[in-house]
Amino acid sequence: MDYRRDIPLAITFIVGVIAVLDYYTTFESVTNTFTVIKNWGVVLQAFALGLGAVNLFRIHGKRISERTRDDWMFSGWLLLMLVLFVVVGLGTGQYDASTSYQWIYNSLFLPLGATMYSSLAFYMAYGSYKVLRARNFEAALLFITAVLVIIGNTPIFPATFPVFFHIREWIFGPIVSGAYRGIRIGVGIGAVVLGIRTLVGLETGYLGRR
Amino acid sequence: MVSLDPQVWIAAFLTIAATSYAFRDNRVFKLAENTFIGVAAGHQIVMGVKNIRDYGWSHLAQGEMIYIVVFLLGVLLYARYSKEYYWLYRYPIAFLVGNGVGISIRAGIHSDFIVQIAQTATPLVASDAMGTINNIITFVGVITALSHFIFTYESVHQGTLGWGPKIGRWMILLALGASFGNTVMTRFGMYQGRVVFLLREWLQII
Amino acid sequence: MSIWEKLTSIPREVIMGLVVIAILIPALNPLGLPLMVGSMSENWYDTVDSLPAGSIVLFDIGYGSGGYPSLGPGNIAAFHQMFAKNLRIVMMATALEGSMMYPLIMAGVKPESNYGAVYGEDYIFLGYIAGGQTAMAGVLGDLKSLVSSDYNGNPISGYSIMDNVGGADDIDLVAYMTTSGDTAEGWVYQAYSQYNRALLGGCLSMMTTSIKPYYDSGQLLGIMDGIKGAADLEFLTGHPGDAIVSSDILSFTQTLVLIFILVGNVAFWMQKGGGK
Amino acid sequence: MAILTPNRLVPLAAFILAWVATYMAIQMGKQGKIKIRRMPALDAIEEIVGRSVEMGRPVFDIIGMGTFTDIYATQTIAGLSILSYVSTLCARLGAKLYAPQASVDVLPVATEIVRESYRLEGKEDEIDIAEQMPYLSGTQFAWASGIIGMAARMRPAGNIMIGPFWAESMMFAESFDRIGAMQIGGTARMYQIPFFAALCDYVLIGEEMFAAGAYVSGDPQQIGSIAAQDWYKLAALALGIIGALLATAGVTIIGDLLSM
Repeated sequence: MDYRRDIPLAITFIVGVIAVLDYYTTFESVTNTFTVIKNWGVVLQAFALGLGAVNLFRIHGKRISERTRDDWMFSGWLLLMLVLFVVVGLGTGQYDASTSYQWIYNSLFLPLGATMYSSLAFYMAYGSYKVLRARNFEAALLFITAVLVIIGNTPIFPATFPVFFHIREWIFGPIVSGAYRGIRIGVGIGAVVLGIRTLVGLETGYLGRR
Repeated sequence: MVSLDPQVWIAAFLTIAATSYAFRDNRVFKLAENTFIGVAAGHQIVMGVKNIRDYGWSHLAQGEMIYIVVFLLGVLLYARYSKEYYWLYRYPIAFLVGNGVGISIRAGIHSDFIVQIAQTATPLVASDAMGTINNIITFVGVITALSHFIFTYESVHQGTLGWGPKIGRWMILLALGASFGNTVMTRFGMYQGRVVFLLREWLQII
Repeated sequence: MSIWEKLTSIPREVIMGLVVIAILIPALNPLGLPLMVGSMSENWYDTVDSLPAGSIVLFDIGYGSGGYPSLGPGNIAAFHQMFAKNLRIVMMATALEGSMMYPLIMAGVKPESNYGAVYGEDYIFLGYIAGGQTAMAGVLGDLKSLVSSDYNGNPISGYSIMDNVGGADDIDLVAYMTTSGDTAEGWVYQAYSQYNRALLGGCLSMMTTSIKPYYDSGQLLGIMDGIKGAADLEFLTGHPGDAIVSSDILSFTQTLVLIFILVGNVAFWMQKGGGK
Repeated sequence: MAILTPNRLVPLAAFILAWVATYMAIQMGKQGKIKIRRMPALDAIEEIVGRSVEMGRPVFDIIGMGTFTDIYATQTIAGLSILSYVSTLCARLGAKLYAPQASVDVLPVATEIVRESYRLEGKEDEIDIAEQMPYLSGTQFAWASGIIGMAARMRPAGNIMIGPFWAESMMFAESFDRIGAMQIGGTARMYQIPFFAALCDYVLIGEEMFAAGAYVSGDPQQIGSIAAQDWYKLAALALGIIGALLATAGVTIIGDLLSM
């Protein structure tokens, strides 16, 4: 019994089986045990939230100390921003409910998160122009429904020609429902089988180094 | 009349900085990028500590001493950074993986597999002609798309049977096109929100 | 360089500049086009409309800054309908930034002044709960064994809305809005499969195709299909907002995309067809 | 009081059968009784690594931002199998591999896999893990910008993106296309498959990625589980076809059976 590997694998198996029993049986004791596991899981996930920051301190701290790359000042700025949020968030004792934390969130995080995500619109426009080609039969299939759905989503066209609205609704009927149900069945069973291998310890990537 | 609120000015600057990348990579974008990385990690810590307080410490304060074990497991997550004791981090990760995988696949077999087959095993003929045609197209779509994902039976991909996976790939590509089309709307629907912010709250001209 | 080669190599900056223009024109002078409501949005609206007053809704703010421009307006419209129907909303957030969206959404809805709603009686916000599906299963399984204080840190026992909300059996409808696939599928697993709750899902429109099988099989009773669904809900609830404003901008920008696709392909084919 | 939760007998049976099928299939995999058909996208991986050697430009292998504890852990694992195959090819043919990382708990595993590949090829000195497998960021867009910045600097000849991807897939596909890189995209995250299908030279749709992971790794476990999944898909096909025909004839036995 190698306590470095076998005990963690046993933990994964036991916790996983309890989760499954909680779903498929009605034993009170199983449900209560899994309630404890769920409540513990929330706390552990909360602890895991700090891992990203520790990693950033290790990487960017090294960059600053070694001044290796020319952008070490950006690393300094990054850690400063990180500390700013932590100090304001924890300092007020109200965390995300404090107005000063909301102030720095709405000034810094919200515009960046909203714009980074949406600036993909430019990539979409450029991608549609440069790369979305009906180069062969298969690409043409994707191309036809893409164009018909874009037309259906452009309010000016369905407003003037209602047929475009109904074409889009129809594409989202049988075409999307049929193929995506087939894909979802395949992905669903794929995830289950690989999940089973993880629970029984055949898939141990998550344990990290040998 | 332009806004005088510093919060709006900072947000406007970062909105433009984050957009600038689409035109050309530049140092102002790099500043925005590193701000983004930093504040995101900072926010994770703030929310992590709050959750530890609300869902961990609150139990300890009520006398549930077992939560000391939970806190210990939580700290062990950080053992991964030690050369010698990295294996200790496997205990909490094993708990999270067992919980995460178990809670997901137990229902996955139900709603992603059984329910979807039951939905396929429904009458093809509907009350009206269009309904019947739609049911048949959906049915052909499910069956052929599924046959496309058979990997260990070469026979399914040969001869007349081979038309199944071939048509399946075509149906999948048609459906992917619909998804691509919807994504164009997603991106523009989001970015217009930023332009409205710049015009309405920053420059206040609409 | 032939005309066709030129047409396939318009510089990036020109393309991007045209996109900015196509956004600014309608933003500066809206057209106000009529709106055709999709069936998925109509089902969302009807599902909420069919609930008797006082029903408990568990609502997950499962998105953050990344989804705010399109899901924010939809969230506001959905809350307008729920408060107007005197439903009692227990809000939570499975997204890390969900709790930062809460003050912004409340500023848009103003439940106190618009509907006389009282925090702690008509609605409550439990804040962000880590763990994704673990948080969902935790709240639906045994809420009070997990949660003891609300977003502001006050004990939930002091709020009358939480008196008889202990888990899934006390919840009449679960609704979520999210940009994350884990959350969209996770609620189907934890709310519908495990506890057979009525479930509504709002997502980015790029996600709609892949959660549609859940809608077809009745696991999702309605879908808010991104900004288009948000505009539908704003229209149905009679609270026009940012989503309807966006429709005009979508008309211009997506027409531009269609032109780009046309130009790109025509030039591609002409070049390929010896039009050198 | 029933021991088993009502209306879940069939999913429970299907779940238990899945454990049995997985175990049996893996045994058959070990005995070499299972053969996975070869996907065209896999030939492309060798073509890409060869192309990058000829052009003297690096090749990127991006396994995405997944972790081992999220719902997409299975895709990260398949991405790691492909990474192992790609890094072996790169070590053998002498191509320069870049595999930037985004997840703190996947990073040690990925670096271990690449180091192992180079060690098996006797080329351990040709790989600089810190420079070629940097941790960029755990945040989506910082991760995307980091990759695009690296790509702009390294100007790779090929880009292999197999694993769980989110909205950044569009940015990658478009940016690498602009640099003229040959691309393979593969993900089972359904929202992102359309981009890879529209913008990449080869695409692994949905679970073709799991099959590719099993094929390249030759690991009897992965091959066995692909077979177990095929058995379930064949069962779904049979039940779906028979069920629909019977239901059309008014006999709803299959539908009723499945909701027992």
